[in-house]
Parts: sequence; C-alpha cells; structure tokens
Amino acid sequence: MSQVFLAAALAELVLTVLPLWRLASGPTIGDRIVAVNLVATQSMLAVFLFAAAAGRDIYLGVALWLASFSYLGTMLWARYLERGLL
Amino acid sequence: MPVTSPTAVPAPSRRHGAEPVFWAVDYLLLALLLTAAFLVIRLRNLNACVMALSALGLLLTVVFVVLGAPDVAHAEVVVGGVALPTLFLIAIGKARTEVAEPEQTNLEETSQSPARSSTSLRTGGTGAPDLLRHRPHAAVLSLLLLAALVVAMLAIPRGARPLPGMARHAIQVALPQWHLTEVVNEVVYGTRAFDTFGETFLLLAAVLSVVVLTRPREPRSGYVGEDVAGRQEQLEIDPHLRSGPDERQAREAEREEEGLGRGPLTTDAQPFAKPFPERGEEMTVVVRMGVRVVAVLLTTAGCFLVVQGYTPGGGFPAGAVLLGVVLLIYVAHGYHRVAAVVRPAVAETIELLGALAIIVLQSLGLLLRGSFTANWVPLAPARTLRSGGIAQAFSLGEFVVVSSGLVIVVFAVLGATRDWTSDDDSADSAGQDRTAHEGGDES
Amino acid sequence: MRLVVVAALLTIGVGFSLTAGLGLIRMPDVYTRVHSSTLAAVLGAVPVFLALVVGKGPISRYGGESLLACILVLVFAPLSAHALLRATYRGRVPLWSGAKVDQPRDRLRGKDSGADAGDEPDSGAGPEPQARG
Amino acid sequence: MRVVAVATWCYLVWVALSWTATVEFAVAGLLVSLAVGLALSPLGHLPGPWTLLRPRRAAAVLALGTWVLVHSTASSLRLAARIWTPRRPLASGMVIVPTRARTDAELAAVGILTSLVVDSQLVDLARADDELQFHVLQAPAGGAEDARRAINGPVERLLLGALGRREEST
Repeated sequence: MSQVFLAAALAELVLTVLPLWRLASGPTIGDRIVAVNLVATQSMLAVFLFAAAAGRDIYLGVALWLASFSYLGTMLWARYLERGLL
Repeated sequence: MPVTSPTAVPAPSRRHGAEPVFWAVDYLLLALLLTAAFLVIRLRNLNACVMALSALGLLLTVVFVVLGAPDVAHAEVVVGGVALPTLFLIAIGKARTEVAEPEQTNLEETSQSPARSSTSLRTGGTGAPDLLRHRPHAAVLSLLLLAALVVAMLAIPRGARPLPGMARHAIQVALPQWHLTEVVNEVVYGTRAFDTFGETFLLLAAVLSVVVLTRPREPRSGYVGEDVAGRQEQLEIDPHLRSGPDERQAREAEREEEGLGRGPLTTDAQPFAKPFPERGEEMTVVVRMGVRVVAVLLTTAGCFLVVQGYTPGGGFPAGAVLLGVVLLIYVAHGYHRVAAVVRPAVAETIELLGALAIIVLQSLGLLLRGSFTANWVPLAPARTLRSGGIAQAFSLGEFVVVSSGLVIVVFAVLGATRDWTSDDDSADSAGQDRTAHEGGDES
Repeated sequence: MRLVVVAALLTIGVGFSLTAGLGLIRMPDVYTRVHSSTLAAVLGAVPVFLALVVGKGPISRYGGESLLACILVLVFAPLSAHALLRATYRGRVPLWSGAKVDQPRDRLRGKDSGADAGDEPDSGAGPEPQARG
Repeated sequence: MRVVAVATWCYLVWVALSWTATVEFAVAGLLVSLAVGLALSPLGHLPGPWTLLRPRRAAAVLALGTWVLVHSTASSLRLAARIWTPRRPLASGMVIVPTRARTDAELAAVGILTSLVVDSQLVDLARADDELQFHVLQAPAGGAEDARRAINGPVERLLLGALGRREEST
C-alpha cells in the first residue's frame, strides 16, 4: 500500500513540471497565477500521499494549509489586479 | 482512534531497508526547487517573479515535509505562501510608478492609464527561451550552488547514522521531563525557551519598527485609509497644513490612482466588462459567501493547530494561519469588515497583552522554581492537551503575539501612504511655523 | 482488494492531474486554461482523497483531513478561479482568436456606438478607459 | 442563534480534525468553537447543520450533490478528451445568462456549483440585472434562455428546491 502511495506522490511531483513550464512562459499574469495554483494543488496531493506512504498523519495539516493558502494567494492577486493595489 | 505521534520514537527512520525508495522524492524535489528558483531569478517581469517565488515556497514546503520537519513546513507554508507574496504585492502596488516596464506599454489595450501600466495583464514577450540566455558567471554560480546542495543532500543523516548529541538529549528529555511527545516543541518551548522568548520580543521590536516607519503624520485610529478619512476635518481645523500646490496635486493624483474613498462599496451591481480599476471595496457576492464558509473551517483548523501542541504546530504557525484568515476576510470584504479588530487600539493592545502574559509566565518560573522559563505547572499525562506544562501556555502566548504582530505588520504596510511634502527644509519648516503663528505669514 | 481500489483511484487522480497539466500547456488562452485547472481540483484531487479514505479508513485523521481538504478545494477552486477571471476579463485580456462568442464585450461595444457613451452608468471615476475599437 | 450555527459547524470541523474521544478534547473543542463562532458570526448568517436533518432539505441537497457530481464528472471527461485530442473543435466563449438566484447564498451556491462543472466557469455577475457571466467551453446555440437551460438552469432548479423556495414557473 505504502509503495502505491509513494509512487503516486512521486508522479504528482513530476507533474508539477507542466505548470512550472506555464509559469515560465505564460503570456499573461493570469496564466501564471493559474500555473501556481496547479503547482499548489499537485503539491498538496503529493504531501497527502507522502504522509500516507510514510505513515505519518501529522503531515496532513501541512497539506491543508498548502492548498488553502495558495487559493488565498490567487484571490490576493485578483484583488491586486482589479484595483491596482491590494 | 487516537492520534498517533511518531516523532516520539527516536529516529523513526523512513529510509531503512524495507521502506520504498524515498530518496527519489528528495532528488526530484531538489530539481523542482532549483527550477523554481531559477525562474525567480530569470523571469523579467516583476509580477511573474513574485509568483515564481510563491511556487518556490510551495515546493519548499513539500521539501520540509519530505525531510520530516512538519513544523518548519507549517511555518514555511504561511510565510512563503502568504506573508511574503502579500508584502511583495503591497510593495509593488505602492511603488508601481517605478516598476512600470517599458516593453509592456506598447502591448495591446493595456496602456489606458498610467496607474495600470505595471499591473497590466500582458507580461511582455518573456517566454521560456529567454531564460536560456544566461551569462557564464551566473551559470558557474548556479552550478556551484547545485554542487553545494547535492553535498548537503548527501550529508543528511540517513537512518542508520547516529543522531547528534543535541537531538538525542532533546529526545531523552521530552517525554520524561515535559510529557511532550513532540520533540521540536519541547526544544522550542522547553529546553530552549529562553531563545524563543528572545525571538518573540525580537518580533515585537520588528512590529514596533514597522509601526513607527509606516505611521503618517496624522494621528489615526485605523491602519488603512485613515489619512483620507481625516483629511477633510484636518483641513477645516488647519487650512494651511497642506498648502503647496505641487503637494496637493500629487496627493490628488495618487488618490485618483488608488481610487480610495470613492465608488460603491459593493461590486455586484456593476455592468459586465466594465474595465478596471475597480472602485468597489468588496469582491463579488460569490467570493464573499464562499470565503465566509471557508473562514469557519480555516479558523477552527488554526485553533486546532495551537491547542494541540503535542504535535507539530504551536504558536508560530497558528499565528501565521490567523493572519491568513484575516487576510482572506480582508480580500473578500475589504477593510471595513476587519476594521473593528484590525486597528491600532485593539491589535496593538492584544499584542502587548500576549507579550505580558509570556513575561509573567516565565517570571513565575523564576519565582516558584528558581529559574527563568522553568516549568511550574503540574504536568498532565502525555498526549493530552495540557501535557507539557508551561510549554503549552507559552505556545498560546506566542500565538497571540505572532498573530497580532503579523496582522499589524501587514496592515500597517498596506495602509502606508506616501508623504508628498517636499523634502526642502525651508519649505517644510515654513509650513510648520505657519501653524504656530498664523496671521504673520498671511498676506 | 482494497489495494486494487486504492491503486485504481490513484491512477485516476494522477491521470487527471496529468491531463490538467497538459491542458494548461495546450489550451489557447487564460480562460480555457482556468477550466483545466478546475479539472485538476475536481477529478484530480477528489479521487486521491477517496483513495486515502479507502486505504486508511474513514475514521482516522486521514479521513477527517481528506474530507476537510476536499471541501476546501471544491469551494476554493471555483472561487479563486472566478475572482481571477473577473480581474482578467475586466483587465481586457482578449479571448483567443477561435472563441465563438463574447457577449459582454459585444454588449459594451454596442452601447458605446449606439448611445455614444452617454449612458455610461459610472462617470467621473477618473479617466474612464474606453473600450477599443 | 447565529453564533450557535457557526459554532456548530466549527465543532464538526474540530471533530473531523481530532478524532479523539476524550472529555478534554470535547471541552476544548467546545470552547474553541464558541470563540470562533463569536469571532466570525458578524460576517453574516450561516444556516446551521441541523437544517440538514429536515428530510426534505436533506433529500434536496442530496439530489443537488448527485447532479453536480454526475455532471462535473461528465464534463471533466469531455474536457480531458479535448485536451488529449487537440484537433477537436473548441468553441469557447463568454456568455451572459439570466439567473433566478436572488439572495447572497443562492447566488454564491449557483456560482460555485456551476463552476464545479468544468464546462462552465463563472466570471462575473451583475446583480442589478440578475445576470451571470460565464466562460463556457462549448458556447450553446440559441438565445439567453437556451444558454440558461444549458448552464445554470438545472442547478438553480435543484438549489432553489433545496433552499425551500417555491418554483416560479417561467
């Protein structure tokens, strides 16, 4: 079971390469924000899966914050883009 | 099922023989981290750099988790994920006349007003190929850094290697002396409590300096928009205070640019496709309601983090989490929703009360047990909420200090305004003198 | 048996994460890319949470945190996408060339040419940036 | 009442986080929930979890959840197919649809649930005209009514049922 979780975590981490590419090349700011968001989603899943693989449920809290703060960041950006200041 | 807390076991190696290949995750993360860091340096657009920085923070969090340091990961996720980008965004927003990039302005339909030239959504032709034009010395430095990181990764204690003496001492002391199953918390709030004490007051000093630096000339009761709100009254009392025409014009232009104090509170009723800058203070109703739901969840989880101090967590990350919640509400509702709490009279009092509580707590150790930061509370059994004696109380005080301190810093910086008064000494003193002896200057 | 279910769910989740990442690369403009980001939140994350619940049991911290993270992601992802797209659209980032309709902009443009900007509802809020064309 | 509703939700979150059945945790959770309830209730009313105990509402919420689940999955599969075979036509577009949602909660729920169906993503809303602006991957043919039927019609019907508002025949 642990092997499966770890493999999935590894896969999720490998997949962050795709949004990182979009982060580097995305023509608009929105593209980059979406890319960071996807990095966060995939990191969160990786942490969840890693916690399951390592058998440490205390890691789970980190994943929760990882996701929610990345979305908060997106909303901060949206506010900043709409208003020109935060 | 009770919470399992594996850090109690000495060196619970996740790397010994039968375990799957965890090292692959390490190296993969290292590569990703380097990629993100490379982006931070090489991207030409300031906004994009900030975003790459938050991506770096996210990946760094995963690294900390994978290396078995959830405490650090907790701190990193809030500092790297929220506080840092927020402060950068505020800074860019405040200084945006300086950061406008010339190549952006000629791109389509984003150059209507100078206010937006830096917040324009087009980021110029900075594509991935541009990243590959590095200079040789940068490549050498990067390679050196890479080598250093590889060496560091190889030097990480593997499962079979003995722990350093400090770590062993902490592990030996944590459970018998403090009834704490979380060794890091024992170190932070127990063995090295004096360091944490110092750090807390260092933070307090930092908050104080930010408050001093961002304080405008006018007395204020809130952090954001106070100078605008009080300007009318101030002009009535003292018509000569803002006398220079240049200054008035500059302030007017700034206010125009920022759109403070105008427009409707809500953005719901605006017609579609009306271009920004947005004047409404709140975001749309969908965001507001969603945030209301999420805030409940996040606040409870944050409190859980501080209360349950025998697992990773405790005061610092929980305090930063609370900053996240406050920012969330601010983003969705605007300042007027948080103004009741986020104002100097309340936030600074809370912070000082937290600091006072910590001082009293630790000084009682000196009085009752003979040494500063000594435990004087009877210890509850391990893995209950009251285990750890004063460590838990210290953590709670830290939570208060950190949360209020971070909120103060962010909102003080957020509300900082530029002082358009000219730096010319003679003009400045003339302006001040005029308040003292009126009539004389009037002619 | 349980292992098979977990593996299947994880495969689905990782597969859709891959799809979302690929969509982020392949889609033509911001607006369509946001859709693929939401895809990652819906079909990329939820199966993984389900796999954790199946693999570790629902009455555990894995189950609890999975549930909370699930709620968070499912509420937060559309919310932040909405906020971001609103800012983007009002910032006049154009739809890609193959987009079929753009009703709000058509409406705005029709209003501009028809009534000659006389009935702009909010005038006096600074230099009003006019729509192009 | 408001405080109690928020606090009850908090307590449920607390239980889901801790999974520890001791008196100490129960009491601490109660205190924390009350504090959070007091702190967050000024943001506005939140219906308490006990309203889900009413059978009719529970059934309606269940129906809504099922609908969203099914359609979200279906549309996700469509999008995935589109991503893997880029030669398929992509007729994305911004459309404006009328909405029947009026209150804050209704609008928010409609916005979030329709956005979860990945074919359509809420972009903006204009409350004065009761209209929503969606970005859709398949721009529906026909007028605004057709678009409404395709995008937010079903969600609104189920949602207003769940919230107990009578169906106004249109």
